[in-house]
Amino acid sequence: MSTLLAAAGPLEPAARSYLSPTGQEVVFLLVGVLVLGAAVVSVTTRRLVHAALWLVVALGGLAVEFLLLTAEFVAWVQVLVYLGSVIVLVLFGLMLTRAPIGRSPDADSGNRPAALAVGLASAATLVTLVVDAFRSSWIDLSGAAGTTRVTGEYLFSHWVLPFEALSVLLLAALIGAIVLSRTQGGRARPRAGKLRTAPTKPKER
Amino acid sequence: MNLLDTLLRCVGTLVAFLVLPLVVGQAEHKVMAHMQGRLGPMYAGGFHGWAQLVADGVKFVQKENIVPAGADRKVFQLAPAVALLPYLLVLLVIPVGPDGMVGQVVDAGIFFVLAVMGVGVLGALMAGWASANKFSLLGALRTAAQLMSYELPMLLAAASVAMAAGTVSLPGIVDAFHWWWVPWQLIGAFVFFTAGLAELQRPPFDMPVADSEIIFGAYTEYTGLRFALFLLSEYAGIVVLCGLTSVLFLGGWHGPLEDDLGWLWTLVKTFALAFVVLWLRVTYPRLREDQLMRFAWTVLIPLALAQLALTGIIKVAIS
Amino acid sequence: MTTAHDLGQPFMTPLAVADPGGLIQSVDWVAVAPPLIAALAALAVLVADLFLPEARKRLLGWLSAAGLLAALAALIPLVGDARSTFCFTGPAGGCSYTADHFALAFQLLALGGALLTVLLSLHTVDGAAPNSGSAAGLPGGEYWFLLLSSACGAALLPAARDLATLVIALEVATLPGFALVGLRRDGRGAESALKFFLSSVTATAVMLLGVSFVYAAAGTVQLQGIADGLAHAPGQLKPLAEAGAVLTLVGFAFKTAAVPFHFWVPDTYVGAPLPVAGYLSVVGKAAGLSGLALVTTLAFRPYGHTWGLVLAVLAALTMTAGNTAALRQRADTPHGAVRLLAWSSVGQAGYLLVPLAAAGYADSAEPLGATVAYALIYGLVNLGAFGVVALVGGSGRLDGFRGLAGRNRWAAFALAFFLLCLAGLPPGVVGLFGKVVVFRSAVDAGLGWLAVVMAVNVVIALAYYLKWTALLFAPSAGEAGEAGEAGEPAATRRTPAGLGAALGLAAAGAAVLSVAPQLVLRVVSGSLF
Amino acid sequence: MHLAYPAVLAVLLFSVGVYGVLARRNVILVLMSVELMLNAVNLNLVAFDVWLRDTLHAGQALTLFTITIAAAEIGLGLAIVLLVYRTRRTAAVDEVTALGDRHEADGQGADDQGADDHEAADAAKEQAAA
Repeated sequence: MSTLLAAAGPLEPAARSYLSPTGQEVVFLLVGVLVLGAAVVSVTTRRLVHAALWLVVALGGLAVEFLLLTAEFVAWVQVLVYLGSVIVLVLFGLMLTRAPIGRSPDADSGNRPAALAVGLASAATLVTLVVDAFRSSWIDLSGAAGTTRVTGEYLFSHWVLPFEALSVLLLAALIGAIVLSRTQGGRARPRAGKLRTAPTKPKER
Repeated sequence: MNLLDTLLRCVGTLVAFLVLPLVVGQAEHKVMAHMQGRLGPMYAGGFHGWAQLVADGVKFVQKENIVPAGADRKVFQLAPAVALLPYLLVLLVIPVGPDGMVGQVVDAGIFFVLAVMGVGVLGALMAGWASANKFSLLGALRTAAQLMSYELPMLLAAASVAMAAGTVSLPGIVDAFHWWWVPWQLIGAFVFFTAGLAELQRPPFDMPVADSEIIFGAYTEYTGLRFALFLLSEYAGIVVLCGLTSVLFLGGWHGPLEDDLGWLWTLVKTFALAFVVLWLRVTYPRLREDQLMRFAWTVLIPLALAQLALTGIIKVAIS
Repeated sequence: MTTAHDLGQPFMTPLAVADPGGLIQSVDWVAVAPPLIAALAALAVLVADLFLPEARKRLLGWLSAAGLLAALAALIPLVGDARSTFCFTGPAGGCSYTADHFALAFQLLALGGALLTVLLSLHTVDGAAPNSGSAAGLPGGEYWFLLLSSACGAALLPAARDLATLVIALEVATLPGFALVGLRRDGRGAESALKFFLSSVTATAVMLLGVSFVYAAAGTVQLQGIADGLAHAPGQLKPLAEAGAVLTLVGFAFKTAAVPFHFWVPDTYVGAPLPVAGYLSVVGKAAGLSGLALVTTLAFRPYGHTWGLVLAVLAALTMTAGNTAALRQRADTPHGAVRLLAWSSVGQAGYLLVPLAAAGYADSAEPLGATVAYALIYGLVNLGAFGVVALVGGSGRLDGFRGLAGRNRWAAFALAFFLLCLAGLPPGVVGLFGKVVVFRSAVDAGLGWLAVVMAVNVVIALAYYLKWTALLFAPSAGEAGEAGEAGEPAATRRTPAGLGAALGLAAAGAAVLSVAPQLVLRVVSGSLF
Repeated sequence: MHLAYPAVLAVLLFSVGVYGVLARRNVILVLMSVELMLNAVNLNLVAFDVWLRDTLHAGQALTLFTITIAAAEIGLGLAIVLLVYRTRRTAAVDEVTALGDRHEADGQGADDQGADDHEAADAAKEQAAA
């Protein structure tokens, strides 16, 4: 991807000013607007599956932002985990709970104005806070901070313990999800194709 | 690398993307026919019906593009593109020959490939849901379940090669290849290839899209060009899978005269594998849905884990 | 590089691998043994579940108990000097894992609480659980596995010394909890799990935002490093750091169920299997509390007065809200007993927060000892109370406990004792001592008003604890009418072995501590970190 | 690159997520909003990591961990949602209220849960018949 990025703009921060953004900054901003727009549509649309698909756009755009920030490995993991698995699971969930085509009556709750107020308030506060704090900070993107080799090195030289703890977490989530989605007494269901000896009725609940 | 170079590589990839799947498709017609004691298409184009797929394409373009009344139009129309594009992106990073004969070098090649290929499942889900047809939805759900299940063994098998080579870059892996990797990574190759086959929903893993079971699953409502795009994505998938398998497990461009004919070796290995894909379609009966799932979780994943352990042990023993 | 200098960030050398051999962190296996053994036991249970025949599944419970016992035993060699492992091989130094007194005390609480829970749930898991209201039992292997992995997270958390490990340990402790709550797979459990899950995930997201701000301001995620970084942070980043600190506290406050993040507690406890509710009220809370203590006293030390005040207000609100709600519980609501215990646990969380607030004011970690001591006492006694409720069963109405002394004398005595301990009345002396210690820490730190609020709350709490206790010894009114739905057969049933053992352990522990409270109060005097 | 760009984008995304969590009624949509919040945090962490030139790469490591946590949460969360849907036939947050604090006396008795489930089963039958 490096050449594609190089085509987008010079890597050296030429001039540090709001007024003359570098090519990279322009790309970042454009993708950022796309991400934000997709996110807004995703939380406001009343078509359930569309919301999930807009979320795909937002998360994919974020992967591009990670690439622009030189965190290459994180970007691919984002695509692999979010776009390849999380969204698919979400769509799965939506479809299994009968997502209708068209607008869904149960998309939004009654407290949208309150939610809007809270959202705007938090946006205003946080933006002020962040802009104030980082008004004179620039990122130097010259070093490759997130190639796979670097990632492997820091993960296994500094973050072994959380990494191991995560494996426990993942296993627990997997087992938990499996056991919750198994139907009650689902251990001995008749397999398709085999003769049933007796009508299997779930025992009284 | 300047802009022209980049452009040239992109165009080259696009050409490969458009030509190779057609070759595989034509080969499928003829190979299947001969295996079944038939001749297959013989008329289009004159010599042994070589232009049959072109004719098919013309026919598909002429057909009416129907969007069902109850469907979600935008998603319905977008789905084929979502299914097809990931393969194009993946083709961009598969190295064909030594010394940079590759569309684009990506540092985390394997990760990129598996990540992007995983996105393709969205196309099937979108198609199935947007069709407003219960068979389509059912097929889409089955497809998604199947793809998610087989993603894991594929990832593990690829991880085994990456561990052996000590890199995740695709050219880097081919560079590090030795002939004895073939027996060493044999199990991994089997797992990778089989899981890939299942991801493509090729027979014998085609339960979610079986026309005689659930009338083509997610693609029931598609006609004309959009249906052709789904078909194209299947054949592009075969090319990508076979190319990846040959790069990861069969040494890509390695062979006699590899400095000059490296690209030919990659193509030969790819098409040999593609032949196996076609062969399997003719040979094996379809797996039932529960057998499919069980195969992934109780056969492929343990095998992949075993391969990973084996790779680790030998790797430690070597160093 | 210049950006870092401009803002006064510590200079960091570009990544360079010093020696290839030191690529992987060195590990002190003895120090990490307690959580490690819990995790291994979880795995062992999972694998054993695959191979054991149906009839032998009961063994799994005992296997889990043995695993937890082993993990507890692994604490013993660690007493004494603090040991650190998973240290960073950089110029910054520091470690991810430290087994000091604080960590050991909370690991004792987490693993001990889990052990009691295992004993409590032995009979709930095998076969039809008569008290759960539904005919379906719990799936054994998965239940034990999830419980053990959650305990592993709760044991890892107090020893974690960087935010990454802390956050993940917190997730490991909570996430299996969602599944445990819904494990009965009926509508009630699903609803509880959903409420627990949704509010918890949101809290996690908010907390992570806070963590990211703190990281930006301090330049590191190590707790010690954050304290240094925040102290020297440029003025420009101060508001950001403060906001980050507050947001991080939100996540932990949620896990401790402090008001206003408490609303999930009663619904979750009621829908969950009883032992799980007990587990969440003790171990889940201990995990959140230890995380809160670590983050505040270690990482955010420079902002002591700010969060001291925040925590003091939180503590006051929490205990008041919990206790008043508990007081308003009526005797005839279904699951009233669990609901009362849930609200009372919210109230108790308020007491537990008091020494933390005091630590902020006193500018030292000393008052934390009171929290540790109180948490240990509370954990023992509260699990005991949940145990008796599980034993009595039935609809779980408070009315169902009327005249329990006549039907099951020992259960009634045990429950009365536990309740008195929770209330802090003799003969439950240990509860009284715990409250006194907490009280003193508040007074010492100059938080007179908080002490007054706490005193008022203790009195409020007395009312409902005593009412329930009195109910136990009241003559059963309307025997015939009550018998049908109050679970009469459940009460006269023979006490299952595991449940009996758990109750015995809890009661004996509480009794011993009441006679010799110095055993646990000694924690207060020693230095924790 | 100016650090304010990623930071502002992140907090705006976070606020959008907050709005979604509060405004959405379907549980899965709420979950999606939570994912947005987590992703905003990830962007923050990556940007700060690069800005600080952190030798430990704490930001990127934490990002990877957060992504994993999010995946684990969503997997378990959807299992819970499906469980709720199976027993209650709804995926709306505000319809799942059987456990609320009931101070008004309700005469349903101990087996209100059973009644609930039966209702759900009946509803399912009706839906199937329709």
